[in-house]
Amino acid sequence: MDFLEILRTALQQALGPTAIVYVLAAIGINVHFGYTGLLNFGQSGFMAVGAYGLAVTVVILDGSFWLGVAVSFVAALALAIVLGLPTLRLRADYLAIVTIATSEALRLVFGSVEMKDTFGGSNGLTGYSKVYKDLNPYSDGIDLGFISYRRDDLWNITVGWSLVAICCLVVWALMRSPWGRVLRSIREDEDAVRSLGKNVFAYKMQALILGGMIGGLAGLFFALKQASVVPTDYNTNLTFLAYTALLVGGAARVLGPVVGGVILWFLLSGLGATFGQMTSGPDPILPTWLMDSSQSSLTRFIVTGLALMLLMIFRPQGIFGDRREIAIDGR
Amino acid sequence: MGDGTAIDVTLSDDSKKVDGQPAPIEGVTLTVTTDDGTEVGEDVTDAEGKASIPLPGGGTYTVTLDEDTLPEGIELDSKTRTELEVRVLISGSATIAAFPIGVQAADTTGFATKLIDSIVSGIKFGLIIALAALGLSLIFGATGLTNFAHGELITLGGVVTYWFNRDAGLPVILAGLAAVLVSALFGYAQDRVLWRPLRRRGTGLIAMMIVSIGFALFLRSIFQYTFGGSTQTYDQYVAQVRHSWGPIHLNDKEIAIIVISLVVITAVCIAMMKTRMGKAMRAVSDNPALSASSGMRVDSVIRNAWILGTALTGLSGVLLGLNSQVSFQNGGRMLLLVFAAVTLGGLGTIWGALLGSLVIGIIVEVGPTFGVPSSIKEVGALVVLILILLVRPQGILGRRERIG
Amino acid sequence: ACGSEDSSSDAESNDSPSESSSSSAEPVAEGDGTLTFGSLLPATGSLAFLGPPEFAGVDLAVKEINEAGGVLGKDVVHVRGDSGDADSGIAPAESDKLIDAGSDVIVGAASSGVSLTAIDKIMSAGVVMYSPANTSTAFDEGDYSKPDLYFRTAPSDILQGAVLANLLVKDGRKNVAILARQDAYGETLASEIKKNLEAQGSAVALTEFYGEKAQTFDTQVQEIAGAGADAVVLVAFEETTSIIPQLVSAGAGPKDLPTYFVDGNTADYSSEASVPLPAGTLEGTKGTIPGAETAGDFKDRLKGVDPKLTDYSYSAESYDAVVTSALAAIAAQSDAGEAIASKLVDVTTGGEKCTTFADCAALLEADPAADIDYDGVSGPIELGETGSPTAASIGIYEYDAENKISPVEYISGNI
Amino acid sequence: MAAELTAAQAALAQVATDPGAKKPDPIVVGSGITRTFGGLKAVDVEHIEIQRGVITALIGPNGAGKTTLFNLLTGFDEPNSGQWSFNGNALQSVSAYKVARLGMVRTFQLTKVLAKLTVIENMRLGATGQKGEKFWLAPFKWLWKGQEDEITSRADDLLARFKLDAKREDFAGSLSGGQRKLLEMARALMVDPELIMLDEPMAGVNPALKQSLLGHVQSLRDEGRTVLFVEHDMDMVRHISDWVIVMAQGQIVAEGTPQSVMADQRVIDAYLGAHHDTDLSELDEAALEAEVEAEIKEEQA
Amino acid sequence: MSENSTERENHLAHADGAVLRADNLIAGYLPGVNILNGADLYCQPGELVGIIGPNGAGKSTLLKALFGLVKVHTGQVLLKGDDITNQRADQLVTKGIGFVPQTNNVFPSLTIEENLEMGCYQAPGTFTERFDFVTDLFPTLGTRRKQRAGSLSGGERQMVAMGRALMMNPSVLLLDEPSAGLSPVMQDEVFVQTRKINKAGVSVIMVEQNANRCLQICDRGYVLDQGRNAYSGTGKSLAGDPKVIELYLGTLGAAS
Ligand SMILES: Nc1ncnc2c1ncn2[C@@H]1O[C@H](COP(=O)(O)OP(=O)(O)OP(=O)(O)O)[C@@H](O)[C@H]1O
Ligand SMILES: Nc1ncnc2c1ncn2[C@@H]1O[C@H](COP(=O)(O)OP(=O)(O)OP(=O)(O)O)[C@@H](O)[C@H]1O
Ligand SMILES: CC(C)C[C@H](N)C(=O)O
Ligand SMILES: [Mg+2]
Ligand SMILES: [Mg+2]
Repeated sequence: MDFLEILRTALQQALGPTAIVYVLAAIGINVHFGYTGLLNFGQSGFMAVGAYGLAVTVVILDGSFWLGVAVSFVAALALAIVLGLPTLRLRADYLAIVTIATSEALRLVFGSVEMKDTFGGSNGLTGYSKVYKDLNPYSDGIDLGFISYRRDDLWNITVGWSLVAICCLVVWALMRSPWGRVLRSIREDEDAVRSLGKNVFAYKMQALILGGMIGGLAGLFFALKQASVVPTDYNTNLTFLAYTALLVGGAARVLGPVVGGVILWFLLSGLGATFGQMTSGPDPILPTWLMDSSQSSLTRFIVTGLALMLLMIFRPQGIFGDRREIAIDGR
Repeated sequence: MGDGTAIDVTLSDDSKKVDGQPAPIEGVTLTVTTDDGTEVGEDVTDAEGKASIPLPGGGTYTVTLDEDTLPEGIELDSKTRTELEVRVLISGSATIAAFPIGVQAADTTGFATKLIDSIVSGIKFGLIIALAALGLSLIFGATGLTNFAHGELITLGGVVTYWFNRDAGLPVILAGLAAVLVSALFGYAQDRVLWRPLRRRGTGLIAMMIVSIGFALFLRSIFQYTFGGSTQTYDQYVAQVRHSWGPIHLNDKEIAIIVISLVVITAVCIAMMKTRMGKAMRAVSDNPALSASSGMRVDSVIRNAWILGTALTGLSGVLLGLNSQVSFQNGGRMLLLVFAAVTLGGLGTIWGALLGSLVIGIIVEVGPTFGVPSSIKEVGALVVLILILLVRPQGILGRRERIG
Repeated sequence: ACGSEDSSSDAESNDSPSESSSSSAEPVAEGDGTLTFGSLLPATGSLAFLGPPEFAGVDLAVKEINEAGGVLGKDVVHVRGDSGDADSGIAPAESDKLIDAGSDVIVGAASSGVSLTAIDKIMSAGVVMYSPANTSTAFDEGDYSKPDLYFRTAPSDILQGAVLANLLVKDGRKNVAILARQDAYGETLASEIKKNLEAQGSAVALTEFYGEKAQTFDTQVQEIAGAGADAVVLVAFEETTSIIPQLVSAGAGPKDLPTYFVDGNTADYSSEASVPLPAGTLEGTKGTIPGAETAGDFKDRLKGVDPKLTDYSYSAESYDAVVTSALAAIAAQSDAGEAIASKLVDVTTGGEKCTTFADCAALLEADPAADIDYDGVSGPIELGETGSPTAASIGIYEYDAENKISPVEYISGNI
Repeated sequence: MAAELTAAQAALAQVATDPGAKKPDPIVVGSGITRTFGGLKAVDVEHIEIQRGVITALIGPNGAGKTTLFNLLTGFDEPNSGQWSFNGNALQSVSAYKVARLGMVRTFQLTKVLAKLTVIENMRLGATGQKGEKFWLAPFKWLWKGQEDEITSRADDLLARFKLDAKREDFAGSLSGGQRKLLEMARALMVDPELIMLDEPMAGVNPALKQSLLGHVQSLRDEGRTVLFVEHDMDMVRHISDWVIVMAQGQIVAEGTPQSVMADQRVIDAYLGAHHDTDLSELDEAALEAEVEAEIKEEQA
Repeated sequence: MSENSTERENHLAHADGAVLRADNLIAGYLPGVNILNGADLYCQPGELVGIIGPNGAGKSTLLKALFGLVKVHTGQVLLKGDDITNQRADQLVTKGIGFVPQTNNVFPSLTIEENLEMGCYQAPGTFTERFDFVTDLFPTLGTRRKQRAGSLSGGERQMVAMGRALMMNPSVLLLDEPSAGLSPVMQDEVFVQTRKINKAGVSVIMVEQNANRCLQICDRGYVLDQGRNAYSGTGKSLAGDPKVIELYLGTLGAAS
């Protein structure tokens, strides 16, 4: 087996554009869930409106690219408001169901035959990313010796990591402030915060909007790097994996989602590569009756599932989390 | 030319049958012209009602029927249909055209029938959801855990039944029973191996929820690994024809599904309300430490919840497989609906889970009758869920918490 | 094609015509010297039953190309990938893997819906995407109508739709109901069938779609059963095995209403198949699959690489995709994706006919500028403007009492 | 008790001691407030007035409706009927946070600490009018730094007084039952309210500490604030309250100075009990034993 | 810490034959942070022992440690001579120990009746009899038997909590602030009844902040501070000890 090759693939993916999508989504969830305690399981919905905001504006409405970017922010904002106005008074677990239901409903509507002319049906939409591609200042890919990125991906990761940095900075600046303190208090007990004269609803709404817009940004970036918007991409697994990234890193920590996302993708692609190698070639390491190459791609998920479980069992607070906080959690 | 590319026209009168076949219409003149109006050929239908006009090649042609040559008493269904514009792509053999004559008004089912049928299948689907929802509710009730691996427990029932049935050759009924037993065992095992150690370590509920996401991924992939990616059916009761019972149409297996789930659900609900075990489960979820202080063996109460909950959920999977098919994705696809049902009814209330499931099942199936696009009929249920929660944030049967 | 400096260390590459490439006048994209095929085919998911024949087609072609001396002096390489289902998100991830593994041509995906989730990613990496089975019209429209990096050996559903509609009209169906999966494939094929049926004088009672992730098909089946149609067309993948029993329950099974299948589900449903249906259920049901009759000798060669093969759908198309790419690479004297793409149409249309890789490669070797026209095992393969075949055959099949298919007739046509 | 009475305290001398009596300078005025749960009328207050600038105690048997009345007044629950006002502002269906902002702050009987925030953070949260709590100002630390420091020093003072300074950096979730009560109260004081409503603030608080805190509550009044508290601890009621309102079964049944109320036979019967003020160690041990024996015999029979 | 060492000697001298005895307990919630730093305690058969002390002294922790709800790192707990250190709570219930926690002491989603039913979980047969006993004590609980405990007032909850422990008819009863939140008349009732139960042969250990009342009825009292015993003695002697008054009892209650 070629361990160097596996390491290379894993590292390349862990810092690559897909990981960035999850990192961004997880930063948004961190604002919602980590800091405010809003159990938003509909992050994929925010991402979808972000992505479709751009695609529909450019492809269907013939708007300009930058208008599309603006629309995509406005769409995420609008979704946050529309979702928040009625649901923010729900209990946390109900909110989870409503958000997951909304995001699924959105995905189904975006992919429906009936709305094909607006959202492109299940094929989705393509052909909006030219301006973005043309902005690419690099003339060539980059080869860092060990890992290398193609020209496209180099541009993607430049943009992506810059977005991540900006989001982290914003989150950091906000969460160390009294504003962030109010959010964390709301997570603990809304009524207590209310009794101290804080407009809990307004804060929750602000948090929902902030996290939702970061989610929208994640969707936008997803759409740009993928060059296509396909409804099935925005399924609930996306949200779950983003949650995983967040918790792996540690919730309510500024860098938690970043580290978590990178590690998650490192694991996922490293495992994929490992099992891929073990089952491919004329004389695979694992006998085919035990595992063939199609099963090998599944093994990665099996092991990821296991790894996630083990991580939570042995380090429930995530990598950055505080053990003491978890101890408080016991009922 | 002459390679066989042609337009063949068949004329027959659907209102008159000869030997069960529509009666051919003879002697009608048909003309084929190209796009720009040039005539390509002309033919008259023969005794079998057929005419054939050879073509020089592919392209778009217009076939015109000369209405004057139609026999007495025969009319085209619609005036505009004396011309057909046919795009010929097939080379080497004929492209067929037909003119609708005497086609009977389609025998479509009325709104009422559709509604009744969809309500019945909604109830059936709702009951299947209810079994799983009850299982989820029990487990949630005893542990407070939002179990994202619950869908996989549904899958388990179906997959195991399939194995017992197809691979071990048991009849479906026995295989299903065996699968429920295996599910119960699995419930025991997963508590023993996974959840109990986690509780011992004092793992928080959120962390456990994430563990359940990992577990779901793990199980689903295992199922896919072993069962394969395809959709399968049991070897009995696959295609049964429905009988009419008054306005209701059901086949035997559907009746069985409805009866089995009703009986099981009622039994479980009553047991939960009346027995000590049911109360103990609620007590444990409220406050495990206090339950222990009252003399309950918290671990064994929770274990029972897992066993019963997983068995019920497995049964739901068995019936789902019987109703339609078995696939490694069965449960994952149902999960959201099960969650929706439990939430709709009010978290943690047993009857609520049942009611919520029926509402969800019926809305999913009835929606299309009222114009919900059927390709996204689940959206209807999700929207109703959201609306109901807006009016009653605590769910249909849920209760508000006291403040202060 | 850039291996000039390491030719001294590479003993066996000495006899290859590597010098001709460096002196080549046209500015071709640089490759890495090895023509690598990635396969993005359904090992898992609802088209998994088509995985084995498609993989076998690719494997066989790779084997035969290497036996004939490889491409540009080197053996071609095959990297496997799984395409999964559109909703599983496997395809984009696997594409990354394949691209990273240095693929120049990615053969796949099978499902049109899956292809669309990965097409932009693959094309923007400068890699050829070459599908042996995509039949959706979406690939000849909009963004993909330009000659670019997307090609396919399967004909667009414009032809399958026409043939199936023609079959229906010929069978005297006057009022047809269509039940289709709601994806790039189902939507376009359903609309092609409907268009042709209506043009040819038959009515379409209704077209009903179900979501790819549908939990139950009750509603759709009820609609179909209650539509008063005289025939049903089922445009589906593997979920066919769930829908048929439900149609039977609703009194609209193949025994009650003549039923027609398409390439997504014209599979083997006999008791030996991986997904059986009760014997007799499908007797008399007809279905269409694009592609010429699979020659007996080709079947034998496929069995050579995968002895367990029972189904042959799209194996020929997969084989031809690999062979034409290899020929295009030779013609372009480069293994880079863009270079291959620039020659693909050339090697399949106009020029001196040849029918095997060895023959065609020999022609090109004799004169790199030779104009060849490869005619493959799946048909004449004439790639048009948009990278799709312009001529093809569609097979019509019928089920027997065991739920096995056998061909009835092959109809050819031009798009 | 303070040697010289404030004007507000003195004014109470004129007030009639019947339920719902009018006060000379009421800060809260309510009438016709009812709240039912199922068949149970938890609150049924015809008229209530709270005098400004004094300490009023609200007492009554368990389940009398005291906490529910608190909930209604502060917007945490919706009444079936009734109007009330604070400082002349009508408060019907005004949301809880607005009530608090108007200067009417309450604590909870079952404490609500913010478990995963440290004690000092809990305290800081209490302060009102923080610039840093505004979204647009929050990211810029220099804008709110000064205010934060000032808040922190105020919080530290209170923590010291409530004997929580050693716990300053601990998570509030790790506090003992009594410490939570203390934190709850200290945090409410951070709001700097005009009227502070304490729901059993001293239940579970150590007697020595309680004594020192009573002085603090009195100093609040002396600063001109109004205090309304629910308490079952008669020592506290007796020592610091200027006025006592007695509730039973949702209604106000008596009002008056602590002395007069505690002497009221109805109050003694329903609330204080016969043993009140007696030393339990002087209970007739022999009688108790006899009682127990009798019961045991009864059981055996 | 001379006082402390005399406390220890005192303990060792008198603890023999105790129903429940704890020696030198060191326990805490988090690794590395000990809340109990060598607390001792014993309770002779039929004794009523009171524990008082400042907030956060570790009184509740001590009770929880006795009852196996907090992990004991060093030291041991003996019940009638058997080592029960760190045993599961439900096993201790079987052995006859009852416990009323200070907080979270009811099942909110169960009705009053069900809460009480949980109290005699291990002996369901005795339910009706014990239920009558408890509702005699707290008539409110009888009239509201179908109300969910989560909607009860603070004092009513406290009654349910106390009632639940009485349902099981234990031989040793651990009470953590049973009178908190109760009206004066009910508080007195609780103290009197506790004494009565105690007279009937049940050993009781009670933690109280209503310190004067507690010391009035108990046979012996402990003052706990910072996780160890600061003082101990008979109830009367402690109540009169000026040091104890100054540091823990205050002068409020005595003034009356
Ligand atoms: N949400 C509710 N549902 C049903 N009954 C309730 C609810 N809230 C309060 N009650 C009932 O209303 C009555 C008044 O309760 P409240 O909490 O106001 O009493 P309280 O005077 O504060 O008593 P305590 O001194 O014990 O705290 C109680 O009998 C209680 O059981
Ligand atoms: N769950 C917990 N995690 C961490 N520390 C805790 C926890 N519970 C209590 N503590 C700490 O242990 C110490 C003792 O708490 P304990 O509850 O035993 O006090 P107590 O004597 O009962 O006080 P009170 O009279 O206020 O109830 C306190 O300092 C408290 O902060
Ligand atoms: C393999 C085939 C069934 C795929 C189908 N023709 C499609 O384009 O989606
Ligand atoms: Mg109260
Ligand atoms: Mg305590």
